[in-house]
Amino acid sequence: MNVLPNSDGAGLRAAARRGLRRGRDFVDETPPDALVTVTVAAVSLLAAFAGFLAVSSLTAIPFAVFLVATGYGWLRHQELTARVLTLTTTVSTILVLGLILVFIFAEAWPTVQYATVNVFGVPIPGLRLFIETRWSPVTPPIQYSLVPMIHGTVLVTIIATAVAAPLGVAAALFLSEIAPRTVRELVKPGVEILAGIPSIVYGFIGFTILSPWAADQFDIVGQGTYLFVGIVVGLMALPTVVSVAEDALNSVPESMKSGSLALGTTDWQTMTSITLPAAFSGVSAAVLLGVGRAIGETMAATVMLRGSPGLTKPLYNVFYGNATLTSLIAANYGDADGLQLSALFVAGVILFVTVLFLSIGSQYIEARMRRKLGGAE
Amino acid sequence: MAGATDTALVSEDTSETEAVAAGAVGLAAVLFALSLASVFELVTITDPVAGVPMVALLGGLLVVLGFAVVTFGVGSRLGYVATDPRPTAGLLASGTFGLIWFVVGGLVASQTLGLGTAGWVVASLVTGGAAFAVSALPREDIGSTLPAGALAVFAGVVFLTGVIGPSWLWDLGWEQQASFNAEFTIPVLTAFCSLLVGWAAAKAYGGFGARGRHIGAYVLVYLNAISIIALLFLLVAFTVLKGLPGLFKGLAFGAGAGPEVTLVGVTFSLPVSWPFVMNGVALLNDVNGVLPAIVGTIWLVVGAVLFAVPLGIGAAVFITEYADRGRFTQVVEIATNGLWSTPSIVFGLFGLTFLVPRLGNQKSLLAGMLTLGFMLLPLVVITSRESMLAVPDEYRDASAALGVTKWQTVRSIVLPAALPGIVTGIILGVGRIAGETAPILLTMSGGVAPPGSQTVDVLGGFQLQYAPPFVTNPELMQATSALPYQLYSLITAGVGQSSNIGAIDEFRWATALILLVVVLGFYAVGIATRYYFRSKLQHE
Amino acid sequence: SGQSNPEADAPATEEEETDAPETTTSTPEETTESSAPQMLTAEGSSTVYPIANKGSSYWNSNAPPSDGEYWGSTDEATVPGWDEIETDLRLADYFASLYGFEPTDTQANPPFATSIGLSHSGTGCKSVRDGLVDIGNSSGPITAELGISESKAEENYVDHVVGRDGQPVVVSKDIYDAGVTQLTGDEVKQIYQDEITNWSEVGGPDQEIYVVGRAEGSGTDTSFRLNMLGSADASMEGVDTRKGQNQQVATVVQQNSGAIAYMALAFTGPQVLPIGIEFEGTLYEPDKDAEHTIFDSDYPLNRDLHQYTTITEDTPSGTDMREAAFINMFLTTFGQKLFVEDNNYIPLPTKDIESQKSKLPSQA
Amino acid sequence: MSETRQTTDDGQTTDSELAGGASASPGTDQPLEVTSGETRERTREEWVEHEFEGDAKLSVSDLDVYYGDDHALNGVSMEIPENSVTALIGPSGCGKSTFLRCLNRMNDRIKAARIDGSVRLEGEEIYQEGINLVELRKRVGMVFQSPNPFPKSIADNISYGPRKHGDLDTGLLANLLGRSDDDAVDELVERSLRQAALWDEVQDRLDDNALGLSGGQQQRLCIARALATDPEVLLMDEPASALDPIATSKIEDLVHDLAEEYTVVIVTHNMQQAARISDQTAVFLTGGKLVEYGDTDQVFEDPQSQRVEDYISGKFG
Amino acid sequence: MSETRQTTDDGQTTDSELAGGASASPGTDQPLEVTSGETRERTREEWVEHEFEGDAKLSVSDLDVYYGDDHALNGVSMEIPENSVTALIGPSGCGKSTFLRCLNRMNDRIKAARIDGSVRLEGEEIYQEGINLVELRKRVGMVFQSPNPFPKSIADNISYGPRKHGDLDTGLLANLLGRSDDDAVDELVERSLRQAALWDEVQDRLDDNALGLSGGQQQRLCIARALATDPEVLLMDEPASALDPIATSKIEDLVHDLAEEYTVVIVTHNMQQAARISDQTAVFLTGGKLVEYGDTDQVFEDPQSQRVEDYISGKFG
Ligand SMILES: Nc1ncnc2c1ncn2[C@@H]1O[C@H](COP(=O)(O)OP(=O)(O)OP(=O)(O)O)[C@@H](O)[C@H]1O
Ligand SMILES: Nc1ncnc2c1ncn2[C@@H]1O[C@H](COP(=O)(O)OP(=O)(O)OP(=O)(O)O)[C@@H](O)[C@H]1O
Ligand SMILES: [Mg+2]
Ligand SMILES: [Mg+2]
Ligand SMILES: O=P([O-])([O-])[O-]
Repeated sequence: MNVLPNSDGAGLRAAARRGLRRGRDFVDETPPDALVTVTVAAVSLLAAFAGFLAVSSLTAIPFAVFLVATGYGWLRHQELTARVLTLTTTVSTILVLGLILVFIFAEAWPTVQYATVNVFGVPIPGLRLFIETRWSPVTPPIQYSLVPMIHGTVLVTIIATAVAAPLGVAAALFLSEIAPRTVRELVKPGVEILAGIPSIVYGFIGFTILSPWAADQFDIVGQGTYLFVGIVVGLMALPTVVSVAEDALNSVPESMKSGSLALGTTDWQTMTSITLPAAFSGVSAAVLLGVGRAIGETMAATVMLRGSPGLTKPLYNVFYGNATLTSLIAANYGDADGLQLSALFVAGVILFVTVLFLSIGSQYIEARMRRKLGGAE
Repeated sequence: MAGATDTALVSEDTSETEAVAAGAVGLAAVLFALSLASVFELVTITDPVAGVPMVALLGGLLVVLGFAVVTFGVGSRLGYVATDPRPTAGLLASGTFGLIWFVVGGLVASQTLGLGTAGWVVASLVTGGAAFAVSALPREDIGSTLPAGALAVFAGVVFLTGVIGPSWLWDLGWEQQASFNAEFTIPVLTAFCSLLVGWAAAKAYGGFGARGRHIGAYVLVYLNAISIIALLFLLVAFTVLKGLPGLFKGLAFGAGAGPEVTLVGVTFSLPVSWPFVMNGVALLNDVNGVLPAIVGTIWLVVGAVLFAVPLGIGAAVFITEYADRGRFTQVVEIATNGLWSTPSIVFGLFGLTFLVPRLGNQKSLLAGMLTLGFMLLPLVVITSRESMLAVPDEYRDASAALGVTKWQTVRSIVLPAALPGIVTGIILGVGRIAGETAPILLTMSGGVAPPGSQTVDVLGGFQLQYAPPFVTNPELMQATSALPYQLYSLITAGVGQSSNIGAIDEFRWATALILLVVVLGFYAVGIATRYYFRSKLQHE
Repeated sequence: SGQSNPEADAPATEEEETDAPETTTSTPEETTESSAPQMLTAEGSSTVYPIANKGSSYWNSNAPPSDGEYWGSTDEATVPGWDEIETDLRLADYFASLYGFEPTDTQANPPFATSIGLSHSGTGCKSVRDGLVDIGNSSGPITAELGISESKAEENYVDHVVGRDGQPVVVSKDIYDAGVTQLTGDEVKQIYQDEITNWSEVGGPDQEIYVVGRAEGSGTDTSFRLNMLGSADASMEGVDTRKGQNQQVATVVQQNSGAIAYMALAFTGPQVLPIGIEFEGTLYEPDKDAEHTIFDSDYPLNRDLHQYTTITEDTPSGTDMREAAFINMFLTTFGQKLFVEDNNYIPLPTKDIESQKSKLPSQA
Repeated sequence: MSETRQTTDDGQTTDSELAGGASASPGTDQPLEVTSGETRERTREEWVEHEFEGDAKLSVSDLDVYYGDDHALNGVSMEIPENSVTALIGPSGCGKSTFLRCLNRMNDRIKAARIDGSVRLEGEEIYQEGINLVELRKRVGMVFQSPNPFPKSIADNISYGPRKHGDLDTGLLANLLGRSDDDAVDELVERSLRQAALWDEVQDRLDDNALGLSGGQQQRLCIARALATDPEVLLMDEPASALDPIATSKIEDLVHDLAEEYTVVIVTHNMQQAARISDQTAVFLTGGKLVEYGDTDQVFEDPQSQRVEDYISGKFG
Repeated sequence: MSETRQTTDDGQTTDSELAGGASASPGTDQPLEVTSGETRERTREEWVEHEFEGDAKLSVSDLDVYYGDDHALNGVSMEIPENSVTALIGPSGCGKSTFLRCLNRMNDRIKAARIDGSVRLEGEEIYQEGINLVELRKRVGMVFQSPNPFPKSIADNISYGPRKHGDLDTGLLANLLGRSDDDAVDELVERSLRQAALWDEVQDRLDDNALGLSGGQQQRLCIARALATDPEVLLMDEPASALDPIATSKIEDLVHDLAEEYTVVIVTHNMQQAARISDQTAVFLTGGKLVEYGDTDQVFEDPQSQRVEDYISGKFG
């Protein structure tokens, strides 16, 4: 999405100097009462935020001051107030991400600490969460192993990706390159609408129709299989993959496609040799987005799985399904407290970090491809 | 060099050989449809079709199909059929065939012949290697038909001879038991073989070469597209069919049929009575409904929008109009994209630990609103940013050249021009959050099947006071229900047995349907808005 | 008592595991001039849920006495315990008026509304401890659920027992039909400890046993371990799946073949069939007419169903008027028949009702 | 194929008759208000007749193209001689590109376009059922207005066409089986680049991404790419419009040289360029009409149509 | 870029003085090393001196503009007289637009641009601390190459500037307070549109969306919009490049009329246009240098620089 500029110390220093200068200029140029208003607003907002964080009943007072100050600023110094307000909203957006990070990490910390293991005298916090395989939050010996859930999440994600990625990309190719215009104009919005089917509805159908059917077909004990959760999650991610990948394919310039066709190649050759490679970044971003959805998908897994953390036997037995990181949280948050609740937050941290990396990764791929393609967007 | 592959500019009418290939493609399609029908248990594999048991029919057709394709390939190689094949079928096809036959060889050796590990590995390598060689070494016409046709014939013979018959069962022998039965295996194998042979036949129809590959690929791509569309359509249709009876139970029209409502001081009866959406769950109801959940969902959405939209648009204004493109905007971009893909359950956890303790220490509507607001925020930022970037710089330049300040320009030119995109983005985002279950599970979930009298009344709940926090609203501070959560509790908790709901299954499907209607409604409106604005822009 | 207090800025009391709940009583209730009392909220046990929830829906409907159907009978004269009641008030109006609340005399508008949350006992006990709800439903003793001492429990909570459950062991229909209609206590124990894994070992078909359990922390699980496996910490290696609520267990057993589960009486049914259990030579049967039944009070898995309220500065007695009015409804002949017995639970004997009633404040 | 070539003569005669019929009554649908500053004038049939020796490589008759309701080409008939450069000029939007794209059916890619009339390549109608588009486009190559190299290496750009046609085989499998045509590829790349006068500039970086080349180099690469498939006709749509003077003059020289082996049809908006490089020139004017067609010298020095004269002398356009 | 090539075409046209250039063979050889087809020649100072009566409205001295490392304007100095039309011509990329944008500091909006030197408006330095950009741009209006009306009604487009400056107040609040300037708005709209020669065409649909106008009308609307803020100087960057001949000639007439009241600086790629409408002409050549500046007649008839002569006669550009 963006090209990271090379960060060298000199650049940073220069930037800092520029910032300082700009700050001074700003103070010089701004009328004093505007400056006061903005300062009051900023300080009171900060105070309100601090109050909220500290669970103070007085939070409302600085917030009221903030409202009054901005109201005054809006009437008298709209230009400046607008700028400051929009800056505030921007900062809050980043703050939300920061707060999520801080809070779920903080909540997760007790269990991470509890699960410290000494390796050659070096304490490694949280290691026990990943080397044990038993989740037993109540019955001693108490263990908070996340391995079974990670195993479940990985299996579901692999299956879902195997469903959503090839089918989704092929369908996107169909929509953007092959389908007649009328079909495309009907199907594209249809697919986008389908992306909105709530996951609980998929879960409902999976739970009432698919799970019993699978138990019957594969003669398994009980219901809930990673295989079918994976398939359902894959289907759920499918419209997203199709829609995003289609956009990417569509953004390949017509001149490139025409260029290939004018050389006397078939449509299929043009698609595989020109369009797909050129749209590679967008298509892979679509797939990564789909993978992210699959990893973070909660309700279908919660409803369809058995909810008893444990590894399947053998490990590749996809006909059994116990729990994923998400379903663990959804199924247990209500019963858990203390370290067990904290362990659920560890699961949340793992999910969050994984998906964040996927997101950053896809942004990076896209930026790189864009650079490589030069002007060809 | 050119001329080596020169083909006629104009091809003649369909030849007989082409008709044969086309016939094979059609047969493969029939076979595929038949196998789907048996997977979905429309016919069982023992049912007789046209006097022949299904298994035998499938097996027989596979054999015929396999032979047809192989014959075509060989005919082409010997020059009886005019085609335009490449020297080899290509790495992808060869690899795939090698892999398939590797698996087939291994399974036959280990399961049927009962060979040990060494035995089946050798067998696998032999069959896989042979298939690879047959596919890679000869010309494309042989290479892409022979391995596929042989597989179909092999499968057909296996079915016909009853090696895999109706009572066949393969216990995988895993510690957690699982097995494949004939009812599943036969249709699935048939479907797979018919796909493979159908592809080979389509290639043959196109005379191999570039055109053949084109047609072969198109057959698969079309099939994929049709299946996806059909599947997703079925999904919705199924929900609708199952949900309709419950949804419209007790629907009545006529003056005064409906409940009394008071609007602006005037009380009147609605001319329609729709119990499912106008009632809660209560003892005295003839038909129970989900009114509190619907109202809860609406308030959730309203709250989330009120919170996220100003913040999101403000942030988008700042990063597109004020901030220099640099590290800061990059951080915002990464943050918003990261937030956008954050799993909803993580937002739930965040709400649970950040909001709930700060908002009266219990799950509440307000906590749910804010949590969903956090989820909506990144989408608003992203779409607003995109639509503001799409506003041509000329407008900004023109406005600046008229001596108009930046904020005035943003307010009068940029925001109005970007509005369609922003609105569309918000509606789509609302569709997404309206269907979310996980976050409200952790932050808002209230009663599972509340009575109509417990429908939240946010507007009526505001109270003023002289001490901080000046404005309070107990309704916001209480948990209520929402459609996705209600469906969740109906499914998993088996609620209903003791909740006087009555026809619980009907009630559940109706709830699923109304959730679907609400969410897809938002999406449909969002997408229609986008199309409307897009066509309007293009028109001008 | 620990009623919910929306505007309260009480911080999370997570760290105060065993202490008395720090409920915030400095409510701005005076400033809110709402005349209607606040909604009564309860949370917790899925076992107690059928009782509480049915009571709650009757309460919220506030049916007139003429509508005998909604008093539990088609005709008011046949309403169980009518002679104790004999009122021309509506249902909730009547029971609330016993504790000084004004009747509203309107349908679906009781003097105060009630709402019952569904989870399990552990959650119910924690919620009432943290002051999130008025009543904590539990099917296990609060001492076990919160891990506190008897005395501490008595200091802080009032335990209202509203009925009894004879915890059944159920199997799915196919197993029952295949002839497994009774097991010994030892067999059940072995099944749950992964020593028996196939129905053929206990005289059933050759089929893997699908062992269904309840979430750890639920009252049903606690009692089962305590009473069946011998200790609250007994291991349950054999469990294939655990469900949060009895309702979910019932669904799982209904949908699967070869399943076994323990649950509460209210959730048995034609697809979820209770079996007889033999303890030390005595066979306790599900059939009410048998010599020894799982409804007997000496059935080892028999347990009390509790509704806990908290003792606070405001309500030193532990039970405020709303709670008393609601709980009292279950402690009548009417309530025991309709809400306890009709849910397949075991009603309290008269003397127990009397002792339970004595925990409530005196009626108006 | 030989049979079809023999029909060329018949085709030609029919064409010219048709052409005559077409231009007989064009004035009827002339718009009332002439917004583009042209004088009212009826196009005469003889203005668009161009006599030349030999057979026509391409003959177009009565070609009409509509984009929706928009009539972009209006009854155009012309014959294009072999091994020569034909320039198409005319004001913006008069349908030059549309005409060019009709010659290899690239207009099929535009969903809104509807085409009536006939185009023959060596006598064979290209607007008929069963035409092999792939084959047609191999024989009628095209170079676009703005350079559009593929995001691949320079060598891959050149070898792309032949490889896809199966003329070259350099895949992994081919390498394994030892039937790779790597040498043939190298040779082809060099020859094509030399033809496009690009070899000297890029010979050291054949494996670099083609998008790293300058605009003029990219455009010559696109020409080389088209030449690599060995077409008979080369269509060029303003190939030099995005280029600087030096690059332009290189392209012009190249076009000149190409005419010895290929039939080149080139659209340009630069009249001097048309005058410099073409053997015959066709002038389109607003409304998608071919108004004058003939020897370049004659068209520029002594145009028969007053409107063409006005256009050439810069009074409008 | 394409425009400059059309310039070349135009270079051969009707101006009798240029006839020689037109008939001269266009393929004049050029030295290979000079990438832009110019001969080497040093710019003499006197070529850019232009004597006129009265004060200079704008005086530019030693103006240098860099885009990053790219030196887009190189030491340009010139004085622009009041109430006249000054044309800026030159090949693509020579910095005409850059120069124009320096005159009302619109270049500030380009992040990469760095500006050295001085520009004075009536003697007042506009590149100094504390200059009020809003005020400056009110006094120095600008019209862009492609018409860019706001997606609002025609009337709103016109009144946009004055309203934002607070000169007009027609908001809801103002209406309520009874001091709406509705009449003033109507009058302003009519006057501006009349000045831009658009009133007759749009007077019946002042409330229609401006995007519904034709290109030429849109461009005149943009001119009207600029006039509504009552500027002293009007900068126009190729205002007719996107227009058809009729619309172009309307704009040309308009520019001519405006010069009575305003100081107009106009960039054009069309040398005939420059010759037709301007009083003095400045020729920029590659490298961002002002090579010649003087009376339009003199520059076109008797350029002092050989390169300018080559450029004007269409030898390059
Ligand atoms: N894809 C299209 N859809 C609709 N109309 C089109 C399309 N392409 C071209 N047109 C219209 O057809 C007419 C002729 O267009 P064409 O591109 O052939 O002109 P041209 O002579 O090449 O012009 P230019 O010199 O600007 O390239 C124009 O009016 C144009 O608007
Ligand atoms: N925003 C910009 N960023 C970087 N370089 C620019 C920018 N705008 C213009 N340039 C460069 O500055 C030089 C002069 O550009 P300018 O637009 O002033 O030329 P021009 O004479 O107006 O050309 P044209 O006739 O094409 O409009 C060119 O080399 C151009 O590439
Ligand atoms: Mg064109
Ligand atoms: Mg310019
Ligand atoms: O009664 P429980 O739901 O806690 O078993």
